[in-house]
Amino acid sequence: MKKNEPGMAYNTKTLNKVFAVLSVVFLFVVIWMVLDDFIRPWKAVQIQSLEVKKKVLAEKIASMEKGIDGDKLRATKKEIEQAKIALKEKEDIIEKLNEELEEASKKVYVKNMNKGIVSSQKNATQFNYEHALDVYGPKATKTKKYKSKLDLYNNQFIEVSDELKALQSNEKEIIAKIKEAKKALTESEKELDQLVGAKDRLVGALDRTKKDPVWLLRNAPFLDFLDPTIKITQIVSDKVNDDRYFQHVPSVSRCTTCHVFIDQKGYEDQPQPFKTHPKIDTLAIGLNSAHPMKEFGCVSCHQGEGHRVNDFNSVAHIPQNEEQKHEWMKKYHWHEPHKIPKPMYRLQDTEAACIKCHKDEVRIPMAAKANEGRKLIETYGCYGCHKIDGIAGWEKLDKPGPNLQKIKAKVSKNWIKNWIWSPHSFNPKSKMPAFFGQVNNSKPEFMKKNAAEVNAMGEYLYAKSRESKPILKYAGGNKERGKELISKVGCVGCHMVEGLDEQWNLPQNRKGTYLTGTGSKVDPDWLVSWLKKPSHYDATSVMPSFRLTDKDANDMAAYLLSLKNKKFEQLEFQDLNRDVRDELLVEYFSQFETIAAAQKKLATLKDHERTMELGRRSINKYGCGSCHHIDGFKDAVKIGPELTKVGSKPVEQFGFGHQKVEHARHAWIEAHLVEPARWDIGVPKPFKDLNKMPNFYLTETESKKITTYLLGLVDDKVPAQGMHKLTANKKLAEKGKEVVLKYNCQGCHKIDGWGGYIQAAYEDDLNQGPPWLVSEGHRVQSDWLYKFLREVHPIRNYLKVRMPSFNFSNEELNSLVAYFQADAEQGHFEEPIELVEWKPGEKAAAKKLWDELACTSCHTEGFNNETPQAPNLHFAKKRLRKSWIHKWLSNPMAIQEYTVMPDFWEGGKTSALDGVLGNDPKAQMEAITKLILEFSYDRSPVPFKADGQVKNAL
Amino acid sequence: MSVGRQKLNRREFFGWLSIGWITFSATCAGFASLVFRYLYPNVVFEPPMDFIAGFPSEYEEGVDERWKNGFGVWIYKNEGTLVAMSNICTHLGCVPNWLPAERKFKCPCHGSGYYPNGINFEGPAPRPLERYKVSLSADGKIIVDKSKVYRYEKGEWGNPGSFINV
Amino acid sequence: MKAVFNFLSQPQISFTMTIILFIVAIQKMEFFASKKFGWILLFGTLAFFGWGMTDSVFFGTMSWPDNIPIGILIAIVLWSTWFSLHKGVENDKRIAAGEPPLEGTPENREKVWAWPNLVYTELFAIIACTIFLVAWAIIFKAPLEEPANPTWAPNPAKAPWYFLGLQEMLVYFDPWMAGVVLPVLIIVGLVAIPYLDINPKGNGYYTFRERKFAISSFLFGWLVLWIFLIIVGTFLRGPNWTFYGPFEFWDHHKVVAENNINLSEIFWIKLFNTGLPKNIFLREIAGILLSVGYLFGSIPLITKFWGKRYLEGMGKVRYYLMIILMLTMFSLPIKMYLRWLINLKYIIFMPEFELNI
Amino acid sequence: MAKRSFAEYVANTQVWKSVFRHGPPDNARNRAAVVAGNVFLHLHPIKLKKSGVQLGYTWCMGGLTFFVFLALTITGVLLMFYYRPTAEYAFNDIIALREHVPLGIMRELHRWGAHLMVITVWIHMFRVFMTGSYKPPREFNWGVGVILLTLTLLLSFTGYLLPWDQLAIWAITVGSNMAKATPFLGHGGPGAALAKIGDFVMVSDKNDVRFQLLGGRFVGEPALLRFYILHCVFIPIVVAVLIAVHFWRVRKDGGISAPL
Repeated sequence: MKKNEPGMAYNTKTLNKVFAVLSVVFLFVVIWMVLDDFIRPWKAVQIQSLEVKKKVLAEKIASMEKGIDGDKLRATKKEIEQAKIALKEKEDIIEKLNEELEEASKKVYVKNMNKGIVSSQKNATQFNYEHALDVYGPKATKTKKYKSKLDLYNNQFIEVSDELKALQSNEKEIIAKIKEAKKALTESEKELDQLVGAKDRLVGALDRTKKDPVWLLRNAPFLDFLDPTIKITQIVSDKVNDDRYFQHVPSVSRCTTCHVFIDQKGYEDQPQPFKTHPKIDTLAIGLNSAHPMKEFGCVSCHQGEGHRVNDFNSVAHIPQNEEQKHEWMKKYHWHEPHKIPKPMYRLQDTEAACIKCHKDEVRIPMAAKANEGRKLIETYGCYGCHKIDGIAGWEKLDKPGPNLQKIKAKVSKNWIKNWIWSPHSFNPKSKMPAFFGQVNNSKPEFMKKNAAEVNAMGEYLYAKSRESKPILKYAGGNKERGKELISKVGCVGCHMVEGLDEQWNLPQNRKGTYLTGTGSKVDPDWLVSWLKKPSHYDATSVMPSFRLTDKDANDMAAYLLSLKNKKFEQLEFQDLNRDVRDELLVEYFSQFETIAAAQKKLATLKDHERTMELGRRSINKYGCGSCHHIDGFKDAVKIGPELTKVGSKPVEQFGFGHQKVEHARHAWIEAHLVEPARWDIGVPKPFKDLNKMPNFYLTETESKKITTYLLGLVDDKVPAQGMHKLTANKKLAEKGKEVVLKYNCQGCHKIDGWGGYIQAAYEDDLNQGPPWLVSEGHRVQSDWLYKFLREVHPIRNYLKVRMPSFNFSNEELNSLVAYFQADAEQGHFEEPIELVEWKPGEKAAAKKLWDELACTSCHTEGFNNETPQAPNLHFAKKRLRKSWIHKWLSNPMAIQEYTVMPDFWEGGKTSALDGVLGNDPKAQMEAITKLILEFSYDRSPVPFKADGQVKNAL
Repeated sequence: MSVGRQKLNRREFFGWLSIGWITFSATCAGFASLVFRYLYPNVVFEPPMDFIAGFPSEYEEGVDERWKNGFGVWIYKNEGTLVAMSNICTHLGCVPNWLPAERKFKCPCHGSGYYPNGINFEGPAPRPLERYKVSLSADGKIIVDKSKVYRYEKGEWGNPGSFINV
Repeated sequence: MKAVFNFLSQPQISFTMTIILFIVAIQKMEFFASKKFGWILLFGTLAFFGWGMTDSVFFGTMSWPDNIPIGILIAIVLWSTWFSLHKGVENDKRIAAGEPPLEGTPENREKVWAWPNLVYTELFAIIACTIFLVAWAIIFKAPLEEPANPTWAPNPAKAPWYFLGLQEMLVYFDPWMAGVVLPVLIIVGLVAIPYLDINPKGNGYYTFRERKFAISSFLFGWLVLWIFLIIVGTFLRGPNWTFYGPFEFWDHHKVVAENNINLSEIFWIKLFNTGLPKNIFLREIAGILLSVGYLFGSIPLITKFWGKRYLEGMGKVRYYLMIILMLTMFSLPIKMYLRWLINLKYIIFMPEFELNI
Repeated sequence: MAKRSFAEYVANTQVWKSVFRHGPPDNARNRAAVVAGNVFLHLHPIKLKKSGVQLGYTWCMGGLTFFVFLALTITGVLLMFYYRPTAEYAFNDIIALREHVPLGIMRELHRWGAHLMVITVWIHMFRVFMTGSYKPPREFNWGVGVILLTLTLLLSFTGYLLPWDQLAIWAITVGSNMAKATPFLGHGGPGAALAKIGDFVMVSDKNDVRFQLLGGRFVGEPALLRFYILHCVFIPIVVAVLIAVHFWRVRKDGGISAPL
């Protein structure tokens, strides 16, 4: 080894070499750091967007150039040339005018200055005067002195102002003259601008997409703080907040950094992220849409990490489907988001976001899928077992299943056991879910136990059932007539019925149960009694009475009883296995006691008591009381977990078991709804711990819709400014809609565009279906509506379908009436018209109109014996609002698009009959309204008797 | 050790040494200048520079103060034109008060006064209040864009964009 | 193979193995400090990690950004321990041969200029460190999880990695012991080292033989009770603070039997077959006696069989302080083994006073 | 040669000479002058034992710890420009560093630097122990070092809360719960139950030592502010003072350790 010089531990040269090498590496690392900081994926996207913009602009310019009229362009250019020449001739005049203008402006300037001086002196004196007035009083010399000074200044000020005005108008005149002189030129220039201005502006915009050296400089590393063109854009919105540890911070959406053209039309066909928002004008983004981008940002609806722009994955984009997932994995190395509480909604779930702000509305406008999801939840009665708070209308709904308190009168014990065991083998469209025979409890050992439970539940229900005597005996009837009655009288507004013509089976309408195999199910006497008067058997039922005659009821029963399910009928449910029953009971008893003590307890019970005990416990276990009224289970708690915040539940808290399901909220819910017991597969659970969520046999589509809705049930606290605010009237309307929902009014009536599912059956002639209710609160008077809903009376005797008699409570009636009038922005009272006052000749004219327009050819009732085609007009005075009659007459189709009422006045603009009332359409309509009101009855119509006849039931 | 050899050593010495020190100092200086860059944020959370100020018909003739708080803009409507005025005094950046009785803006800091149209007439203000770009949206609402400024003394008050006809 | 490693890394097994390895290493230091073993160590660890990285679970745990420092720590600790012992053993050989230790040779005692020798060395270290840090920062992004949410705890909820030794102790001790008393004693014990270790040899140079006792006990605390527990706490503790092997997937639903009993229950119920006495001191009498006995009663015994020469050499105050500190240190492995062997939860269990040992 | 003369020209200007008071440090006199004349370098002795510059002996871990401490101070101060210690903004500001703040890598430098400092300080202690360098006359400085090590851990611990994410608050919740168990002072610790007179409870969750640390019963916004102050002001000052003491004593107690 070489010896170092004295006092040196190392060779100096070596030290320097190492130093140099380290410094160079150091330099490179720092450069690497700067580049790492500078190069960001979103910048590449923005640079790419310039190309896209260039392409789109070029296309636009090309198409514009095609549209420009070449001849006209040349002509205009020539005109400009000529105008310029003409102007040159007038040069002297213009020059002189300009000089004049300069002089005038100078004068204005000086005068203005004077005015300012005078004005400030005036104001100062004014202040002194007022001050003196206050302190020394009006008589003091000081005050007087100021007063006189003020008067002087005031006069001066008026004078100066006047002079100024004169000078100013002079100035204006000169300007006008100059303008006049140049008029020809300016006008042809304007014309040119009209021709090519738009194109020129686009060319200018195209020019700005160039990547020239200045552009490079502006976006260069380190210099990009000066005025970069490539930069992050963001929208801060206080409509929906970020939740930060009990604090709420306005949400931030930086999505527009990459989705550059989201708010610009013309990019509809570009690939993402350069696409225009597809609902830019209606739903979101656009200035006039419901949710302008500037106010709501992006994450309010789409969720996701709006703060993040760094790369595709940090935003928590979620693919719509497997295909897109694979595409993204290839393109963006997509992976499931980690540690992100609110990933984006899949595109198809975006409507979930509506719910958090539109909680007070029964139907959310423009959210078709969410509304459908909600309807499915109502149909299947998810709210029976799962608590879901804060959703308008769901507290009002009764338990979703039928009342079982008098079950004995309705079905046989054997039937009920078979039904519980497997509802779908009796009724493939059953809304009652299947608890047994699922993937997690199909082991023979479990089946044995389940059978014992079903036996015990059947016994229990039967034993605890109250008596119910039928009010009618089934006397046989005409099956065919029954079938027709069922189709036409209105049953199909809520029920699907086996064997009906396809036209009458409306799959959308599932408020009631699917009627199949009824003959193998119910007691015939019970059936006729039920059809005749549902409230006799179940006072709380929403099933209305159709005021059937005994014969009608018997005929309908005859048809329903002819529907048999022979296979199911023959099933004999196995006998109760007493050993299994006892074993189960011991298991229950030994929960807190030793097995010996449990057995001792069991021994004290008699055979029947044991069955009842197991029945009671099983009903508790499966939560039957959550959906059905059963005596003794009035206060049964909802058995399922609460879903009020399920959309915010951390993914980690969902149990995925051994299932190969994507680890995401939406995937879990979807999979769960289709096959609820799947999480138990491969998990050796004891009998009592098995997953109890029953199987509704939902289709994938249904499950997806429900999932969308459930994802919207989040615990975000939306600030007041973000919540959708309802006006007082709309609030009343929403309250009424809750009642509508409960009784399924919208099953038959199309209420301002909502529902009317039955209408599909009347496609040929909507006039034969239940009438649409279009601003019904404006059409009818509140008093009439109240009375009508309480006691239905005939309006349209020509209809086969009937308005049934519902069991509304007074409160419900009030809220329905309030709903309609508030929704139509109408007051409660309508001025009563006691006596019609005629102008001279008006009544004759009215009669003439009445006759000539042949009103009685349709509104026949009370005039002739023809079959009516339109409502009885004799009830108009008590029923209709006068202003509505006018509106109706002036354009009936605008209210009810399908009506046969002719548009006599063609939108209220032309006369219906020549030579009447000076051809004034308004006067004509007024006259005929008066006539109708005059002959209307003063009395209210006579309601149907409770069990009264219907005049023309077929 | 010969003299020549020593010289060679010295050259080598300075070669490596200067590479080392120059690179090292450059890197350190670069690092330090990055701190300079670090202090310019790329994204700021300030109120947006443009906002929608409703329909022109919502404004009375004269000065309107509804956007003063939050956006710092007076809307002034006069004889068929509507302009958006900055509320920052051109003297030292205080916020003048609008005195409806005297029909003038008066700055509390040093007493500058402006006419309703923004022209200065008293006090130390060197020039009139600035105007912002105004335009009409497709549905007829006023859009105020504060990022574009029009100044009187530069003769920009006649430019298109500095006012709208209503 | 992976299953074997999973099995071996269970705390009770790996801890025992570490202790045995440690004792063997102390006895056979010549081999363990040799260059040959250094290479074995290097290639062994490289091979293990290289092979381990092919497993996705292992790779995932190791490459999680906040675990990187522990990886670095393991590498540095392994290397520095071997290196210092290697130099120590070399010096021991020199001393045995009558030569001064390497650092004490006249050549190395020669005075050199701070500039450029020291200043440059420091500068190199600084630049290298900066390069390392910047590259680390570019490649691994600092972790950031969900925004703070006091209503929902992530699973597992871990302390910063350098406190994971303490968190691991929490499995065996009550918080007041593991979180307060032991850390305080660690600090006190560290500060006390120069005053307890009055061995004049080995001042300023690496050695092993001359300070065998001091180095062994320090290394035991450092390697076995600190670094090892951090490794366990970082890599082998998953959701619910349940043990997971290095190749075992962190299944949130893994269930382990953790039913532990107290000494009082063993004493009164199992041994005497009676109920627990009402009086809490009577109830815990066994534990109290045992603890007091361990901490104070054992001192004469230790002194008699082992410590006499130290007592004479150090003086009473130093000796007893040392013994008490050592006993406290050894209480941790003892408690760990009691837990593993007889499912013991607490020796003294007085929730009435929140006093559990 | 032109270059050389330019360098010579620069080296002869008044400016250069006023800054560098001596010639190039290639002879004994200048080598002494460069260390003695520089406020930063004169921390070092002018000459030292050769073993003191051998990396194989010293590992340079103490020096690196100090350097990392300085680097952390600088990056920490820079981070303070973009960080607000409030519940609303703390998390968003950390996201901002990742997403758009120029050179947001400052956070990574700071975080990994903090981890690095813990490692270097441990290894430094290990080396000092293994070379027996705590032995007289350096006992006191070893004690100062142990305190510095503790403070380093506390610095890192207090900084751990500041990102205000789940990792942060739960790590600090776990960590600070130990304070709850402090004997007599924490409400979950032994002896706390004794400190009460009737209804007057002197040690409960709203007045124990943990409450004092967190400014509340759980890790909330007051804790964030406290940890911020501790992390950015209080502990760094104490550490800086102790580092000065530590260095002073290194020099006074015989320089970088070497065999006696």
